[in-house]
Amino acid sequence: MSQEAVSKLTPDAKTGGPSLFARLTRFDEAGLLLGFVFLVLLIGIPHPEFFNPGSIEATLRQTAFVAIIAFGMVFLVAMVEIDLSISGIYAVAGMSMALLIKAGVDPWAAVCVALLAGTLLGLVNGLLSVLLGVPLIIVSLGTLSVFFGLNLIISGGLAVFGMPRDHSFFQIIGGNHFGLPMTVWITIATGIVLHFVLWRTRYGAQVRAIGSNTAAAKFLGIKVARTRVLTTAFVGFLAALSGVLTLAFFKASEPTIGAGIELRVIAAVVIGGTSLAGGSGTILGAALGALIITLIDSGIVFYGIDPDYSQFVTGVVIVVAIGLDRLAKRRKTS
Amino acid sequence: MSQEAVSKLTPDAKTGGPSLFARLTRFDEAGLLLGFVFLVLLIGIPHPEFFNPGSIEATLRQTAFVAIIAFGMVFLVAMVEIDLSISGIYAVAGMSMALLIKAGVDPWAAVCVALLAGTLLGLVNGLLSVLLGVPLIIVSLGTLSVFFGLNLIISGGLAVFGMPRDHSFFQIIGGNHFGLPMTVWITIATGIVLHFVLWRTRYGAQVRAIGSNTAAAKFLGIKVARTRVLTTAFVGFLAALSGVLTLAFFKASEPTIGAGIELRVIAAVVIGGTSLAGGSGTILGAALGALIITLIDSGIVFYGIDPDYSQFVTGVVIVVAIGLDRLAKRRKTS
Amino acid sequence: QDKVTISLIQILTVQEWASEVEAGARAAVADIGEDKITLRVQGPAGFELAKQAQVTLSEVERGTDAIILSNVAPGAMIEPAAILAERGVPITWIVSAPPNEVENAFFVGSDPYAVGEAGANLIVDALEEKHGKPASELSGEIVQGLCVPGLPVLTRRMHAVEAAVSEKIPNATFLPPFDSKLDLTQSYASWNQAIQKYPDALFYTDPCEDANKNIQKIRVDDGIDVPQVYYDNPEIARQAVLDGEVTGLVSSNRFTEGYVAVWATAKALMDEEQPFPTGWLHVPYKVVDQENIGAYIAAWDDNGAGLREFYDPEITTTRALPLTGLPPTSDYNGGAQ
Amino acid sequence: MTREIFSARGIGKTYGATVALDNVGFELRPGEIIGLAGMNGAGKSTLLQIIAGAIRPSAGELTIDGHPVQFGSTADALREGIAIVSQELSLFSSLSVEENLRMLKGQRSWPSRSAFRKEARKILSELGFDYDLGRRLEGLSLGERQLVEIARALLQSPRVLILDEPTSSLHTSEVKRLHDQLRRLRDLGVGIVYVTHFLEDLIDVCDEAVVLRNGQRVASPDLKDPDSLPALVAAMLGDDPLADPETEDESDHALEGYSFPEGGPLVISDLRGTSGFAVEALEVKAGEVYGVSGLVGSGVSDLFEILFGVQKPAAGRVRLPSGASMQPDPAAAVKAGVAYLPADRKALSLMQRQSIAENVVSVRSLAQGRDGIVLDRAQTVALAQKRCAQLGVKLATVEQTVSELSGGNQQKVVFAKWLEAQPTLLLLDDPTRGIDIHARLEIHRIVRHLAQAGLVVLVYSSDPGEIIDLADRIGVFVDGRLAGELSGAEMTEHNLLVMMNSTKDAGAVSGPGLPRKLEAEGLS
Ligand SMILES: Nc1ncnc2c1ncn2[C@@H]1O[C@H](COP(=O)(O)OP(=O)(O)OP(=O)(O)O)[C@@H](O)[C@H]1O
Ligand SMILES: Nc1ncnc2c1ncn2[C@@H]1O[C@H](COP(=O)(O)OP(=O)(O)OP(=O)(O)O)[C@@H](O)[C@H]1O
Ligand SMILES: O[C@@H]1[C@@H](O)[C@H](O)OC[C@H]1O
Ligand SMILES: [Mg+2]
Ligand SMILES: [Mg+2]
Repeated sequence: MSQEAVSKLTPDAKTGGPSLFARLTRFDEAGLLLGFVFLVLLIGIPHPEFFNPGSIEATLRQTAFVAIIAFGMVFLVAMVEIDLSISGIYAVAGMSMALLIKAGVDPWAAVCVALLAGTLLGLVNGLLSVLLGVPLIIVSLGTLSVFFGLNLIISGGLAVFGMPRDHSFFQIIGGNHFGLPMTVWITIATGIVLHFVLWRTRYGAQVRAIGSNTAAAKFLGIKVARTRVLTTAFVGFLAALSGVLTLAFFKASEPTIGAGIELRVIAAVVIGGTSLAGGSGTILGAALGALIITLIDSGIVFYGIDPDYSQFVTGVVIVVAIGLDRLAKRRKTS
Repeated sequence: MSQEAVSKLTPDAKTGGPSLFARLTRFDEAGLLLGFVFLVLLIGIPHPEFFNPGSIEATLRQTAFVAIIAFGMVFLVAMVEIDLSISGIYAVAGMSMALLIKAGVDPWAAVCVALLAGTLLGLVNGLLSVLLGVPLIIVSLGTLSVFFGLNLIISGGLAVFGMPRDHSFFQIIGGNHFGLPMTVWITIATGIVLHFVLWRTRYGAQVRAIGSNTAAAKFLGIKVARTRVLTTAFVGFLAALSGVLTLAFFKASEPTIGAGIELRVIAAVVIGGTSLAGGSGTILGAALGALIITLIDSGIVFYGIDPDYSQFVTGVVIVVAIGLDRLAKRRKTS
Repeated sequence: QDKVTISLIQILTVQEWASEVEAGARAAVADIGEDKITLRVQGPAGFELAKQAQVTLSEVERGTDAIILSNVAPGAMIEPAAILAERGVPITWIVSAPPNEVENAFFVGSDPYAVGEAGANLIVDALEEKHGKPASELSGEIVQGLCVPGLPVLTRRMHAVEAAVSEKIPNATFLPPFDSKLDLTQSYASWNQAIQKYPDALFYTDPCEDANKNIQKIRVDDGIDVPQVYYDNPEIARQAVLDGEVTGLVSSNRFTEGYVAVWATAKALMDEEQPFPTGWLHVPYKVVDQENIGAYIAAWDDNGAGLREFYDPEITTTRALPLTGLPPTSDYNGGAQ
Repeated sequence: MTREIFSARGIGKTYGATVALDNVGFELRPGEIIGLAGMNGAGKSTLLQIIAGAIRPSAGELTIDGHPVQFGSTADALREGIAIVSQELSLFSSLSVEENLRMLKGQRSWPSRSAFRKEARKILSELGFDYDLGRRLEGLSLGERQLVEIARALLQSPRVLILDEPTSSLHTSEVKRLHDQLRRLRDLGVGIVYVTHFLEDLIDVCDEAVVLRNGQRVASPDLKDPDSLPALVAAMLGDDPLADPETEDESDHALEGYSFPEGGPLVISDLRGTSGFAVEALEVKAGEVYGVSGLVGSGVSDLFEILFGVQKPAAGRVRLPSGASMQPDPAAAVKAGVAYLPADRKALSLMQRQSIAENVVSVRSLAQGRDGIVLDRAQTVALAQKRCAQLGVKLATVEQTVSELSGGNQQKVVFAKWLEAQPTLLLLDDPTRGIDIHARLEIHRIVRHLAQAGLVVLVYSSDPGEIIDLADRIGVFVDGRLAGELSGAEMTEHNLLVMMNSTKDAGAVSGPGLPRKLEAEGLS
């Protein structure tokens, strides 16, 4: 009896499900999907230019930069952890790559270095968290400054541009293929793989187990610390990947690029419906969450909303989206 | 057994204690206090000007703006909640007060309105969180934009200045008394009262009980929703108080003032040692955390550290502070 | 004569114009003599107003003879200025003038309204050339973005563009500004949507740096041939002028601002007879277009070694101005207060 | 005699000043089931956790096949073939049953899905658990969870199987099935250590007993003698007079200082829940202990949850003994004198990170507000000390964290907390789960005394014997409806079981929750 009561106390605890098919049919994300479609129509019907390929491309690309990190954050949140330092990693990756290219390194080699650097910074987060025995959110509150500071130091506080735009890296990774930016394809592929990893592999199950009951996971001898460190490193990799994709498209990097992206990533994850209580997570939801955030920005431009009002509107739409999603879920479970 | 496992997982779960005296002697904050003294000497010995009254004043005042909100955040974190929207409330309170004064309202009346407005915005957070059944951090991710947006709307995106600096409000609240800014005295008094409230009153115990085990709190008949809403309202009040004190000192309000203060507040709370696992909290720790953050800023100026390096240094000092504090605690418990 | 210490307190130090201010300031120190002036530069990397205030106060405690204050948001520095006045530490304001209630302020800077007008002139000329007809016969929509509401240095620039263009192109329709965001990628997404919505606009304008980078990128990527003017001069903008991808840039001349601020402050400190100056010491803006872009880019080589030389005309002119009888700083704020 | 698989020698464990274990040793041979007995806090769990690698001993040595071993974790112990079912379940509620089972198996390899499932289904159905493996653990009852945890250990094919109170939430039939399994494993040469407070069960299945008292091993009776119960109890209790269950006046002592408000009857009419739950009419007089019984999902939970305001009824009227009408809000229920001890103490009853004292006074000071706005710490501590002493909670100090208490002692703290609330209606769901026989009798006596003082008591237990012991009348729920009542001499386990299964077909009889006596008596 008491279990039922517990689940009543945490109405969103059931978020996420075991297999892609089951999930699509059970439609945990149905509320979100509806909200998304609604927003698209709300913008697109009065402003059909919204459906221009160029507009769709830009919306999806912008979404991708956030979503690809959000996918990793889903794993962290499923472990009841949050990484605030991703913006620093994102910035360092893009900047170090840009500087290497300026220094004459081949972009393909530079991208490897940048991804490795991101992974290492993620690893630093994880190791500090585990060794000091403090939650990642606390450690990363400090490393956010460290990494951003690092970015200022390596860049000397200056923007870098002048990338060899005709080089195969920028053509392939920064370009469009089959009608969509490569960035978007990479993000979709990453999302599918990570959905599978979260729900179908031992590592994914361990991540969710740790989030569900850390004490039990430790008791069973799951290598909790190792899983944590592995995950932070892999989130570092994803943040770097996003940074690198940003550079591939913009062909320039700035010392403050990405400042504040962590809040949008977290917003994508939680709007997406991943419960902060841990033990579960939804990659599809995170993608929808990121899409909704980008759509709000688009909507504000298409509707020509005054800059003084744009933040207010953004906030209201976010609150409404969260509210509708939760109400839809509640209706479904009751 | 698993109990032991649990306590091993949360080495800081015992943070905080029941009475001021016990706490001072048990010295949970000893590590922090040491770190604080160390920083003071590190800055003050080579740069004795740091001990000038003006310098101490400025440092303490700057600390106070953060600390007074951090005290409220301690209550939220003790309930396993986080409010990200405080910067919005802080801004709205200062701005609405400034606008009212410009409109001819007496500053003493305006301050009441501003504090009430802050309390109401906090109430909105709490009600949304409780009614939608989502954690406050999620709701406030949205209301942060809503409140900041509100601030832009009421101010028309423009700074407000031209306060009657000779009015008794600005003289008394914005001025110095017994050698320290009134803001600092108010913060100290608030801290003492809130320490008492958290550890000695029914409400404080309810807050900690909810954070310790929400389901159990519900099952023993605590009005969990009401306590949550009450606390968010009271945090709204504190954010507004800080906003009002800021206006009392700066005698002007900027539409973007306070942006990002939530991160400093959270940093103060967690550096201070309040465990994010909930059930406990330390006001003294939050005050020390806020002090340490301000001291880092001061140190950077006194040492004349290059702006490009200052963020890096800030981050490193924060990580070191957290690390030392946790290592000190671990030594003590083992 | 004793060595004087001057502290330059910046904000947004990561933005390139802030490094230019610093470079100008250091050039002034080199000209006056390292033995005569100690220059200290401090300030938050981001847009942190309270931190800038605290840094200012701490810097005074540390001991300085004068503060040069990079003023971006008008309200945040009023009280620190009052405290400094009480302590007898003079302030030289740069970037934007303080609000009128700061009495006896000394401001060294360019006029954002004039900057905007200069930009508008470049655009109108380019439009006339492109369409092959006089401005008065042109018509169309003009799309404008704004990244942060409420900063006079940006809004006055924006208003000037609108006023100047409207005067010359009476049939132009200025759309109300939209929120073009500070972050490079978000700004791109917003500007992209704006251009999708108005692909046939007469031109696109934004007073912000990242916005202009993105307008340029979208124009180049999509082959949109309309004039564009930068109001900042980061390397990417300089290159764009060189490559003919944008019409030109109107620089607020932050280098000269930094230079003259140090120079005037030092002079005032050293001359004990005279009171510290008050009023607005005008720094002329600088238009960079095809004519002088080569020289400008060359000046940036070698860590900006040639900048002092490049800006010499403005520096010399401004330096020659008397520090007395300056116009009041309230001129800067126009009718806004 | 075969050589032992496992031995423990001179094991000691201290927590600060608390000595949990002192120089304890025993040996386990293949094909042997050792019963580990002792009162709450005697050190049983501590010993088992040490053997299973979950905690490190302060002193002593473990050997496997004669070789000394040191375990850094349960995974290390598992590699040596030692698997444990722990008292506080180590399960993951947001994971599926299958994932919970694989979480351990995965330690060595990630076996093929289909082979694993086949094996898992087999073991689960032998235990009487027949849910879909993909089901999330979240919705399962405590007993069902216990079965999952047992199955997980069995799936390891251990050489040494450790069971720490595995049956505290199980129904009789499930207990019987488990015992059958244990005997089968024994015959296969597995060594088993078994802890339970149901001493008959211990005698039923074990060959030998190890008895702990205050952390020390004491002489133990031979369990092969069917009349070994009194000797076993004597060994557990020692000659501690306070701990003698036959001292009648003790419960008066335990209730000293409690005062209970006068209450009327509990009157329910036409109460309907949202999912088929229904009670047409029920009146329980003040002073009566009303037993409720039923199979899993029969509606007992709904009744308690509705009365406590956790669940909103669809229709109906309830008059609480305090005279208040019922509201869908636990806070209001507590104010109206309702006390509810849920079965899941870890999730729903204890604030694990708070002190014992804070837990004891939690209802009275936090929900009822009886101690004013400013709480007096000295008074809280004094009160908690008194209550813990009265209920015989084995503790170091009332200011220690409640999670440091042994499982049974935690349950006593929960009991103390609700007694402090001075209720007029007491809802008990498995109130003696994990409690030793002595304390169990004591709690039974307290319950009867409370009734005599004028309370209305509703009690449910997974042990039908306990309901019969306590209740004046028993209501039986079938398929969500109050189907009938037994009272007086009708209250036998036999009748109870017949009635509980009255509308179930033969298929349902073998489902989870079927009491063992039913099968024992050949009714299936
Ligand atoms: N939230 C839920 N979601 C899905 N199934 C649930 C949920 N809660 C309970 N159940 C199922 O309903 C059945 C009834 O469980 P419950 O604990 O409510 O019954 P009960 O009458 O208390 O029985 P018991 O004798 O086991 O205490 C269980 O089999 C359980 O698996
Ligand atoms: N982490 C801990 N810190 C302090 N004391 C502890 C801790 N864990 C156990 N103890 C103490 O050790 C003693 C033995 O506890 P243990 O859990 O082994 O008892 P038990 O025999 O299993 O009791 P029960 O029958 O109630 O489960 C108890 O006094 C308990 O309070
Ligand atoms: O972004 C602005 C920049 O364009 C201008 O040159 O200086 C002030 C800044 O606020
Ligand atoms: Mg039950
Ligand atoms: Mg035990």
